[in-house]
Order: sequence, then structure tokens, then C-alpha cells
Amino acid sequence: MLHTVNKSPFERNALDACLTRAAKGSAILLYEDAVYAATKGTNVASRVSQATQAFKVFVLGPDLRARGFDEAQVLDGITVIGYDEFVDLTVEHGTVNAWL
Amino acid sequence: MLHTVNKSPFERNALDACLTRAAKGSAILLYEDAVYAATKGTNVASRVSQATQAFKVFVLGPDLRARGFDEAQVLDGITVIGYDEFVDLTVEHGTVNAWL
Amino acid sequence: MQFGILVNEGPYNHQASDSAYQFVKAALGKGHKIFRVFFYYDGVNNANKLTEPPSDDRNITKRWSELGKAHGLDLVVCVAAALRRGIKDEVLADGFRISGLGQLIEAGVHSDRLIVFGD
Amino acid sequence: MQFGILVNEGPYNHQASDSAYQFVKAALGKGHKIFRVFFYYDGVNNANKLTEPPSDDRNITKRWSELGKAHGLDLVVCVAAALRRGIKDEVLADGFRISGLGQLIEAGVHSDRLIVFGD
Amino acid sequence: MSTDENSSGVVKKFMYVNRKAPYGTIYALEVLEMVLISAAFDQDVHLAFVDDGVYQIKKGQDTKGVEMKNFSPTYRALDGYDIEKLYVEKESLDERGIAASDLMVPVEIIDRAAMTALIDSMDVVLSG
Amino acid sequence: MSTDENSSGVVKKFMYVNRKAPYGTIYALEVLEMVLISAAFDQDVHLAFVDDGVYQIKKGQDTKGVEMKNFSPTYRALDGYDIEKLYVEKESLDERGIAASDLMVPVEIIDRAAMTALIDSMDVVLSG
Repeated sequence: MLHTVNKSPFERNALDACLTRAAKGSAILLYEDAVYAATKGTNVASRVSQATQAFKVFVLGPDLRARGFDEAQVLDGITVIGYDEFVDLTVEHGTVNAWL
Repeated sequence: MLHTVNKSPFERNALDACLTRAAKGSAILLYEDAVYAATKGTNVASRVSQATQAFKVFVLGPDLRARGFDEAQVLDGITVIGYDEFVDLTVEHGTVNAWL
Repeated sequence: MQFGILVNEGPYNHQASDSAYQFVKAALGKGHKIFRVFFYYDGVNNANKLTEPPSDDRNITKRWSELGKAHGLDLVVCVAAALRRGIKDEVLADGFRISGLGQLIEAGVHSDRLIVFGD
Repeated sequence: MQFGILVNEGPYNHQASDSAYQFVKAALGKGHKIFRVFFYYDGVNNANKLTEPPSDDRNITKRWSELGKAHGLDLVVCVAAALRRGIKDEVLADGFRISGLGQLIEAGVHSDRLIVFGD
Repeated sequence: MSTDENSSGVVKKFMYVNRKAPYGTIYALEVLEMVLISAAFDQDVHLAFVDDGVYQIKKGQDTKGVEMKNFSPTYRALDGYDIEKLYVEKESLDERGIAASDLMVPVEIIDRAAMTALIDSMDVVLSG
Repeated sequence: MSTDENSSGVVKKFMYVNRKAPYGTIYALEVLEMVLISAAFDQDVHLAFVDDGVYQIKKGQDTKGVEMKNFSPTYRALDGYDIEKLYVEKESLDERGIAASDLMVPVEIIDRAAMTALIDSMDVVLSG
């Protein structure tokens, strides 16, 4: 299963909702305002880094760059992808669950 | 100043944003989905009860009842009001700050 | 006392427009004046006259029109926000008018209180 | 592979429609099929042809219409959600059609993946 | 809808994940409309109530004061459409101080681990 | 707008409280349009950036990949409209790992207690 999260971890509980209910080994894509969760130095960074042990975590590059961040500022263990790879993820991981 | 909060404390950071930045003695109105913050037995109840020491806290009765709660389920120290008293609050407390 | 009201969200999807309506009704009932109700962001969608909710639900647009007529309310839709969302004279409900964002600032300047309803 | 797409939010106010559009473009570019794009909740506002954003910004409605035409996409607006929000044939943009919610379930049944874009 | 649509023969496990409180936004109400239609399409329909979604089925909703439509009776009508797979997450109830007896419809209360497994077994997941 | 509107003589302390990230929603962009107009009305305009609002003025925004309008240059144009009272909350920056040098415009960085006092001194508070 592919889980998607599109809200800032500081504003809403969507990331938490996902991390506590995604099955181990699932893929998680952070996009739109959720890309902030993938950046270094935040007070949720350790929680997100830990999540990369249990899940395959991805972040959408175009959303990251729109918000003024680049690949170098992304936490280790998170893969930066584009829309093409977003499509590939949905193909590879079966059902998609958007944590709105 | 009157501060208004209209989002669930479980879903968003609006209540926290308000409680950490309202001046002591301010009035705070919980309405729409923020009425859940005023109910007993939740895991934010102690934080909200504490807030009643520093602020005058109100909750909108019509929103509370729409969501299946009544006055008896509201935390001590919080006053249940109607739309008329909502208007009165804005008259009495000067500038209104909606924590959207 | 004189109130300015800002409605930030569209009808039905968020409660903001409902809450604003109840507030305005209560304020009028207590003898206060409403300087202006300004619709911004998705709030401009409140002025769409094509709105046709199920018959057992409230008609938010019509309710604003009627309250406006009954009390001579100035219901103003922001032109920039409205163009972006396809609200034009063709679909503008009775009692609303389209104007500039300056009308909101004016409401902030000339009202005793500006109350914001949003998401 | 065959995709169904659900767009839950209106244009401009939320990024959902933009993200859905980029996803659909990418999927088509990779040779996948789009079974249907379904617009629900405030998403129905994407079909408002009166939309007129500033000239230096994207025109979200027009972009969907054009992508739909170029690739024969089935762009379906939920009738119940649309009536509630004042989206009717009078304002329906090219390439969109209004139909029932069953069209979404059908998309869920017949697509290999249903992808939801919302708030 | 036409009979052909309904009788395509494909039956998938649909899940509606309800995470939002009622009335503040319309999602809870319009999700219900999706739920009813998917039953008409003979799909295997599941409803999950997690986080603020558990408030949707809180007993005693009375919307007279807000002049909005009280749509909560629809939850009680679901079993008339053979929609009986309603799951509520225990942790979500506990965090909100809601007891099983506060809920207006019969549901299966499961813990977070069981909810995780249940969601993971679905074919189509919809959220509002 | 007409000259009479602008010259009513009343000057109020307006504050725009920015708490939302850019691009995910339109609030940041449309707040800026309010800000510009209020300056044209000769009001005493203040901008506060707290919580995710601090992301609005993060340097280096590049929206080519999302095909949305990059409106961040507008923040740099504000001083041309004599809008120079920009306040950023230190705690909000720290929680997000953002340094003062990451911001695209000159701002005054103040702590939460000072932000509380500043907000409390305003006549009109607007949020998006």
C-alpha cells in the first residue's frame, strides 16, 4: 500500500495519523505542505527519521523546491522523486490511501 | 482582546497557537469544531482546564449541541453561551483575533 | 456598535458562512449595525445564485440575499478573488455586489469590530 | 495501467487540483490510461468556465479542459455536489460533464488504482 | 444508475476512512453519499472511524441551534442498505473520552493494530 | 479606490497574522493582496509570521516544477509600499530549523512573549 500525506506536520495530525496506522514496509509519499516533514532540523525530524526504518519514505521534489528547499536539506533515508516516480509508486505499491 | 478558535484540538494546531499567544486575561471563544476542546475526559482536557486559570474561556452552545454534547459534559470553568452572547463578547473585549 | 464581517470560505463545505450568518442575525437582533459583509477567498462562492441544495437543507446563498434585503446589508464580493473562482455578474445572487478589496479595509477602518469567519 | 482520479477541492484555494493535474499528465506521459477524473466536494468548482485568473497565473479550469480534449479524458462532475455549489450546465466548462456519484464508484471498481487529491 | 453498471460482477473491498468531525466541514456528510452509492453498486463496503471521525457517530446530535441539516440519522439507516461493516478505533475513542455507549450505531471497536491490518487489506480507500 | 476613502483620516493598527504555509493553500497569496491594499489606505500595517507562516518568506522558492505562480517576490516589494513592520516569531523558526539567514526579507525576529504583546496592541487583526 502507498500512503500519501499532503499536510504540514506542524499544522495538522495527518502525518501522525498515517505513521501510526500504515502497515510496516508500506511506502509513504510526502507532498504539498507535507514536504516540510522531510526537511532537516525541525522538531519532528527525529520522528520522521525513525519512520524511515519502518517505511519507504519519499518526498515530492517539485513541492519541495516550490517551498524553497532542495535535496541537500532532506533527511537521510528519504528519497526525492518527481511526478513520474509518483506515478510509478502507485503502480508498484497497490492500493493508495490518502490521509486527508 | 477576544480570541476565537474554530478547529478541533486533535486535528489542528489552532488552539495551541491561541493559548500560547493570547495575553493573560483575554477572552477565548471555542466554536465550530473547537467545541470538542471544551468537553470532559479528552486527552487535552487538563491543558484546557489550566487555560481557564489564565483566560476567560467560553464555548458556543449551538455548536456543542449540534455535535451531541450538552452543558453537563463541559469542563468546569468554561461558560456555555449562545450567538447573542458571542456578539456581546466581541463588544466587551475589543479587537477580535480569529486563529485560523 | 458597528460590525464588519469577513467570510473566508464557501458555502456548505465549511461552517464559516453559517457561523457568520448566525452572528450577523444575532447582532442585528441586538440592535447593532452591520457596516458590511465582505466575501473573500472561497467565500466569494457564497454569492453564486445557481446554488441549489437539497430541499431539506438550508439555502445559504438565498439566506444571505434575504437577510441583506431585510436589513439593507452591504454584501460585497471581492472582485479579484471572484474572477479567480468564476463568480461574475452572470451568476451573482440578488443583493450581492462585486467590488475591490479596498472595501474590506474600509470596513476594518470604519467598523468598531471586524470579525473573521474562516477555516 | 488504468487510473481513476478523485479531486476533492476547488481550484486555487487548495493545491489538490494542481497536484491531480500534474499526476494525470505524468501518468499519460508514461503511457497509462485515465479511466475517469471525478470532481467531488468543492472539487466541482474546477468546472466553472467563468474562472478568470490573473494573466500571469495558470488557468486551472482551461488546463483541465485542454488536457481532456487532447487525451479524450472523461471529466465528470458530481451532480449532487455541483447543485449544492451552483455548478450547472450554464457555467460548465468544455470537456466536463455532470453525472451521478455512481460514476466515481465505477471508477473505483474498474480502475487499477484510485488516487485521491484533497485537503 | 443503469443495471449494467451494477452488474459488472467485480466486487472490491471499498473502505471509507472517516477522520473528520461533522458540521465544521461537509466531508462527513458527503462521504455518506458515497457510501450509499457504493452499496448500490454491490461493493464490499467498509467504514472506518478514526481520529475526529469517531465524533460523526456521537449520539444526541441536535442541529436546531446552528440551522444546519442533522444528517446523523443516515448512519442508523445504513444497515437497511446492508452496510454493516463499521469499525471504530479504540484509541481514537479513548483520546476523546468517548465510550462505546455514546455511539449511535452498532460498530466493531478494534485497536490501532487491527485497524492498520484492516486498512492494509483494502482494494480501494476513499477519504474526504 | 476613491480619494475620499483613503483620506478619511482614521489610521488603525492593522495586523495580518500569517500562520499558513504557501502553495498548499492560497491564503498566503491572497493575504498579500489585502496587505497591499491596506497600505494604499494609509493604515498602520503590521505583518506577523508565526507557525507555518514563517515558511512564506523562506528564500529560494522555485515553482517551475508545480506550474504555480511564484508570488514570493511580492514580499521583497513590500517596502516599496512603505510596509516595513514585519515580525517573525523566533520559536516558530526554531521549531522548523529555519535560520534568520534563510529569510528573503528584512524582518524583526521577536520571541513569543513579545509577539503576544504586539498582537494584543492591535486594532484590527486579519488572518487567512
